[in-house]
Amino acid sequence: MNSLFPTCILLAQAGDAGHATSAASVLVWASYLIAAALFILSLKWLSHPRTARRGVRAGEIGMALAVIGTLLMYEVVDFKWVLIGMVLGSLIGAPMAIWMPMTAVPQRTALSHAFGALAAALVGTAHYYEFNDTGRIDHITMAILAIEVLLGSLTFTGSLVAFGKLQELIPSSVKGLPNQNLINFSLLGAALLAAIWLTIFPTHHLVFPLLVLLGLAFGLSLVLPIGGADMPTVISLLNSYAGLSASLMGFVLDNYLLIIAGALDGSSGLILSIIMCKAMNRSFTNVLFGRIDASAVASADDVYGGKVKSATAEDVAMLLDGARRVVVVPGYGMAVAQAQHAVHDLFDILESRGTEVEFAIHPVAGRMPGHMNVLLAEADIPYDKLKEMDEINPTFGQTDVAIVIGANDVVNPLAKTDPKSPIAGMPILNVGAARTVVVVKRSLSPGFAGIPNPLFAADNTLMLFEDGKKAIVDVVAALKEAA
Amino acid sequence: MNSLFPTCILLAQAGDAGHATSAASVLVWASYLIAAALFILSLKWLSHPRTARRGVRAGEIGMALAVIGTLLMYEVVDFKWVLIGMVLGSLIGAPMAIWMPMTAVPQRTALSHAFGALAAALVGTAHYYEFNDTGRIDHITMAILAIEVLLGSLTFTGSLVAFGKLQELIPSSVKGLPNQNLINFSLLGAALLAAIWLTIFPTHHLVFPLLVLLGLAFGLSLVLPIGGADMPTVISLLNSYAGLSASLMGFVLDNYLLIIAGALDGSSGLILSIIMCKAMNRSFTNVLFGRIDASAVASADDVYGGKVKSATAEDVAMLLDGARRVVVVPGYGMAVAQAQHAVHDLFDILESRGTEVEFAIHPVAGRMPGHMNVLLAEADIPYDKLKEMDEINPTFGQTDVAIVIGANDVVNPLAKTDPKSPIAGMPILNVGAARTVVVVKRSLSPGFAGIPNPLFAADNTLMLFEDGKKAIVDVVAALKEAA
Amino acid sequence: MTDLEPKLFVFLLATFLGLEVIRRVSPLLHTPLMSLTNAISAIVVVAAIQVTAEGHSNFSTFLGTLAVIAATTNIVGGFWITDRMLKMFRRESSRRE
Amino acid sequence: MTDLEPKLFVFLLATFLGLEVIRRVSPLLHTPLMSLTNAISAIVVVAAIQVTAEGHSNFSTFLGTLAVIAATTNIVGGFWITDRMLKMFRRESSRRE
Ligand SMILES: NC(=O)c1ccc[n+]([C@@H]2O[C@H](COP(=O)([O-])OP(=O)(O)OC[C@H]3O[C@@H](n4cnc5c(N)ncnc54)[C@H](OP(=O)(O)O)[C@@H]3O)[C@@H](O)[C@H]2O)c1
Ligand SMILES: NC(=O)c1ccc[n+]([C@@H]2O[C@H](COP(=O)([O-])OP(=O)(O)OC[C@H]3O[C@@H](n4cnc5c(N)ncnc54)[C@H](OP(=O)(O)O)[C@@H]3O)[C@@H](O)[C@H]2O)c1
Repeated sequence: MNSLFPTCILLAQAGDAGHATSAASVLVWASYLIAAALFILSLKWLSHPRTARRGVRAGEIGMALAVIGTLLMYEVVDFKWVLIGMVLGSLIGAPMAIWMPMTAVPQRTALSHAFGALAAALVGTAHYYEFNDTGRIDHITMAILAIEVLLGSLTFTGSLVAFGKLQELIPSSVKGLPNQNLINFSLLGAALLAAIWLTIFPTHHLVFPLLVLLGLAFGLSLVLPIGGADMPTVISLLNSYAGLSASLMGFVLDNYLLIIAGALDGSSGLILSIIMCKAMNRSFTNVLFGRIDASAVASADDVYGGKVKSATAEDVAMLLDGARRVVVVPGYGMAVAQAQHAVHDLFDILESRGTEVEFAIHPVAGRMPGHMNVLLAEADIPYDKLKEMDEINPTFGQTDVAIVIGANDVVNPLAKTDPKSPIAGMPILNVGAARTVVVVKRSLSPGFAGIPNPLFAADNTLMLFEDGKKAIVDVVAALKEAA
Repeated sequence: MNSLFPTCILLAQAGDAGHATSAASVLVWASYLIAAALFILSLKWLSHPRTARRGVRAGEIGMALAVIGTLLMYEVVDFKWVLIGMVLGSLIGAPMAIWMPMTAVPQRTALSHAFGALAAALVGTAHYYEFNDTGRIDHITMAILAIEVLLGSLTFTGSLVAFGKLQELIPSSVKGLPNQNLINFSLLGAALLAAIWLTIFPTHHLVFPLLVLLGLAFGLSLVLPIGGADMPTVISLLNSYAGLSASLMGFVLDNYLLIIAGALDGSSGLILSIIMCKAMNRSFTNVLFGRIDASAVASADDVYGGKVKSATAEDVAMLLDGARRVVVVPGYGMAVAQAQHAVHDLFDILESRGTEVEFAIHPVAGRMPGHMNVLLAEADIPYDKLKEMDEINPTFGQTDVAIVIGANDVVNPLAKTDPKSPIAGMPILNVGAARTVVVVKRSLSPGFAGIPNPLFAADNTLMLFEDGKKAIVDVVAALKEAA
Repeated sequence: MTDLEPKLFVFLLATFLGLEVIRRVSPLLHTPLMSLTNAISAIVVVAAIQVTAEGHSNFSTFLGTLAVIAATTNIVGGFWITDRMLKMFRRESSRRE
Repeated sequence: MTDLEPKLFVFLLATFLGLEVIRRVSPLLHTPLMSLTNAISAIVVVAAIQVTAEGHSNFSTFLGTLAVIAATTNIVGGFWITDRMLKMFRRESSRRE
C-alpha cells in the first residue's frame, strides 16, 4: 500500500458522507450496518408465523434507524422538502394500509412495486444530471446508472399496468398485437443501445431522457398483453427487477445498505416467481412471451354437453350432514365473492358436529402466492388447517365431500390429460378422488386459463351455481335448520 | 462526493494491489470474488451426502483460483520462497492425507487448526513489523492486528495441546493447578493490556513479542487442564477463533475473500461447539473453566458390587440368533479398537438372516462430531442405517438386542438419575429399554467423564469383557458356525 | 462511485443470503413476505433524502421530493399491511391477540 | 487499511450466511464439515504469499515462508481428507464408486 493511501481514505470517507464530517459519516454507516442486520433478521423471523410479527418489528426499527441516520448526515442543509415528502408519503400510505380490503392485496403489491421503481428511477435520474453538471461521471458508474434507471422505469410502467389489470381498470381482454414480441424486443434493444451509448459518452445528456422513455415504453408493451393469470408471476419478476435496481443504486451511491436491501428484495421476487412457474409448469420466457393459441382449447360444449348436474344449497347441506371428512378448496372466486367469512361459519358448524374439515391450498390458487392463506386467516381460520397441495392430495381418497369454492384451473384435470392445453403439466388438486365434489361458482365460464373444466361434468360432481358468498351462507342456513 | 475522490480511488486500487498495476489488481479481486462464491457453494453442497463431494470440488477450484490470482499479482517479484513453501507444505500435507487412519481424524483436526492459527499469527506479525518500519499504522488497524495475532497465537498453542492430548502424547491425567482459572484470567488480562497498549502506541514494537508470548501462554494454560472428553468442544471453539483471526487479517489486508472465508470457518466452529454443548448439557464457561469434583462421583463398588453379569461371544451369538431387531451403539471404544470393519461383518451376517439392524449415533459419541458416522461409512455401512438419537430412542422398546461397542458415557443412565454427576442432564441413548443389552468393553473402567455406569449392573445387561474388535470377530465366528 | 470490489462482494453475499433465508419462508406467509420485502426495499428513501437534501438544483430537489413521497408510501404502507396480515394468522390452540 | 465500513458489512453478511448454511449440514457429515471449513480457511495462504513475495525484509520473507508452509499443509491435507471421508459415504442402494 502506498503512503498516499490513508489520506485518500479520509477524503474518501468524507466523500462518502457528502457534506458531513467524517465522524458523522461513521455514525451514519454504523446505523446502516445495524439496519442491514435487522433487515436480515426480519426476513429470517418471517419464516414462521410464530416469529413473523417480530420480523416486522425488526424491519421497522431498522428502517427508522437508517432514516434517522441519514437525516443526521444533513443537519446543516435545510430539508424542508424531505419532510414535506415524508408527510405526503405517509398520508398516501397510511389510508391504503388501513382501509385496503385483504382481497385487494395483489393490486396493492403491484402498485407498491410501481412506487418503489419510480423512486429508484427518479433518484437515478437526479444523480445523472448532478454528476453531469459537475462532469464527474466515469464509464462504469454510467453503465450501472443506465441499467438502474432502465430497470426502474420499465418496472414502473410494467407494475402500473399489472395494477390496472388486477384492479380491472384495464380490461383483461386487452391482448397483444400480432407481432408483439417483435415490438418488445426492438424496444428493449433500442433501450440497451441508448444505455451503451451513454456508457461510452456519459456527457451526451440528451440520450438520457430517451433511455428513460424507452424503458417506460418497454414496460408497457411487455406487460399489457399478458393474461391476468400470469400477472402474479410478472409482478414477482418486476419485484426482483425493482430490487436489483435499488441494489444498483447502492453501487452508484456507495451505500451498502441499499445494495443489501435491494438484493434481499430481488431474491425474494426471484424465488416467488420460480415457485409460481414451477406450480404452473411454465417457463419465464413462456410467461413473458408465450401466447395461448385458442385453437388448442377444446370447446366447452364437447366437455359439458348435458353431463353437468347442478344442486341446491339444501342438497349440499344434506351431503355435508352425513360427511365425516370435508375438504374445502378455495380459489380466486372466493376472493372475488369475499366469501371467506361465510366459509368460516361453515367451518365452525361442521367442526361443532365433529366433522373433520381441512383446506386444500394450491400454490397458485387465487391471484398471488399465499393469497388464499391470507383470506382464510382473515376469517380467523387456524393456519394448521390449511394444507399444502402435496400434503392433502393423498387424502382426497378418504374424503366424503370436497367443496370447491371459486376455484377452477387449479382443479382442472385437463392439466394431466390434455398435453395441448395451456395448463398442461401444471400439478393440480385431484379433488376428483373424493366421494362427492361440490363446485360453487356462478356459471360454467372458465377460469383465467380460459379453458373448460371436465371436472364440472364428472359423475361425482355437483355444481352449485351461485355467488360464492351467497351459496355458502345458504348452505350454512340449511345445515342449521336441518339440525 | 468531492472531486478529489475518483483519483484517490485509483490510487487506492493500486494500493490494494501492492506493486501490481490497477488492471492486474482487478483481475486478482475478480478471481477472489469467484472463489468466495465457490466457497459458499462448497458449504451449501456439503449439507447432503449426495452433493457433498461436488462441494469439495468447488472448494478446491475456488482455492486454486485465489492462489493463481494472487501469484499473478506478483509476476515481477521473484517468489522462489513462495514456491519452496508450497512444495514443503504439500510434502507435509499429502502424506498426512493419504496415510492418516480415519480413527486419527480428531487429532488431525486439532493439528490443522494449529497450522491455520500459526499461519495467521505469522502473517500478522510480519505485517506489524512491515507497517512499523514504514511508520504507516493507524490505531484501528493496530487494534485489529493485535486481536488477530492474539487469537492466532492462543489458538496455535491451544490446538497443539489438544492434539497432544488426543494423540496421547500428553497424558490426560494432566489436570489443572488449584488456582488455574486465576492464572488463565491474569494471562488473558495481561494479553489484552498489551493489545490496548499497542493500540495506543502502535510504534512500541517491543510490546508486540510480549503480546504474542502472552497469547501462546494463555492458549497452553487454558487447554492443558481440560479433560479429554471436552477436547472436541474446545477444538471447535478454537476453530471459530482461527476463523475469526483469519477474518480479521482480511480486515488488515483489505482482502474480502479472507474476511468471508474466515467468517464461514468461524461460524462453523461456533455452531458445532454449540451443538456439542447442547448434547452434553454443558455451557461454554463450564467446559472451559469448570472442573469436575471427584467427590460428587459415586464409587464404582456401590454401583457394580456383584451385580455385573458377564457373557461369552457364544452367549451373545445365541442371543442374536433369535433376534428380530438389533441396534448397535458404537462409542469411542470402537474407534480405539478399530472395530468398525468387524462390525460391518456382523451387520452383513445379521442382515443376511433377515434381522433388522440399525445404528444409534449419539451426537457426542466418540471424540468429535460425526466421528462414528465416518468410521462406519469407512466400513462401508450405508448411511441410511445410521440413526440420530431422537430418531432411534423411541425404538429401543421394540429392540431385542442392543449391542454397545465401546460406548459408555453416552449410554450412562446417571445422566438422568444423578443430578450431581458430571454428565447430569446430558441426553443419552436409553438402550436400557431394549429386551437385552450387550456391552462390549475391556473392563469396568469408566469413560471420559470418569464415572461408573449403572447400566453395566442392570438386570437385562450382559458384559462382554474384551477388546472391541476381537469381541465382535468372535461373535461373528460363533454366529457362522451356529448356522 | 468508489471502487467496485467491496460492492460486488456485498452484493454476492446479500444475494446468497436472501436466497437462503427466503427459501425457508413457509408458503403460508408468501403474501406477507411480498409486502415485507417490498417495505424493506423502500430503503431507497435514504437515497431520495440525500438527493433532496443536497439539492444541487431545483430539478434534483423536485425529483428527490417525488422519490421521497413514493418511497415513504411504501414504507408506511408496506410494514403496516404486513403486520395487519400477520395479526390474522393464528394456530388452533392460541386465540388471536 | 482502507476504511472499515465495507469490511464490516462483508463480515456481517458472511457470518449470517455461514450460520444459515452450516446449520443445514446433516450431523452425518459433521466431521467432513470440520475438515472442509478448515481447508477453506487455509485461504490465508494468499496473505502468506503476499508477505513472502513482497519480502520487505528477510524477516518477513522468513515468517511468510513458514506461513505458506503451514497454510499449504492445510489446503492439501484438508481437501484431500474431506474427499477421502466423503468417498466412503454411500446409501443402501448405490454401491460405493
Ligand atoms: N396464485 C398465484 O400466485 C397465481 C400466479 C400466477 C397465475 N395464477 C393463475 O390464477 C389461476 C388461479 O386458479 P383458481 O382456480 O384459483 O381461479 P381461476 O382458475 O381463475 O377460476 C376462478 C373461478 O372463480 C369463479 N368465480 C369468480 N367470481 C366468483 C364469485 N363471485 N363467486 C363464485 N365463483 C366465482 C369463476 O367462475 P364463474 O365466473 O363461473 O363464477 C372462475 O371460474 C390459475 O390459472 C393460476 O395459474 C395464480
Ligand atoms: N463426540 C464428540 O464430539 C464429543 C465432544 C465432547 C465430548 N465428548 C465426550 O466423549 C465421550 C464419548 O462417549 P462414548 O460413550 O462414545 O465414549 P466414552 O464414554 O469415552 O467411553 C469409551 C469406552 O470405550 C471403552 N474402550 C476403550 N478402548 C476400547 C477397546 N479397545 N475395546 C473396547 N472398548 C474400549 C472404554 O472402556 P474400557 O477401558 O473398559 O475398554 C470406555 O469406557 C462422552 O463423554 C462425550 O461427552 C465427545
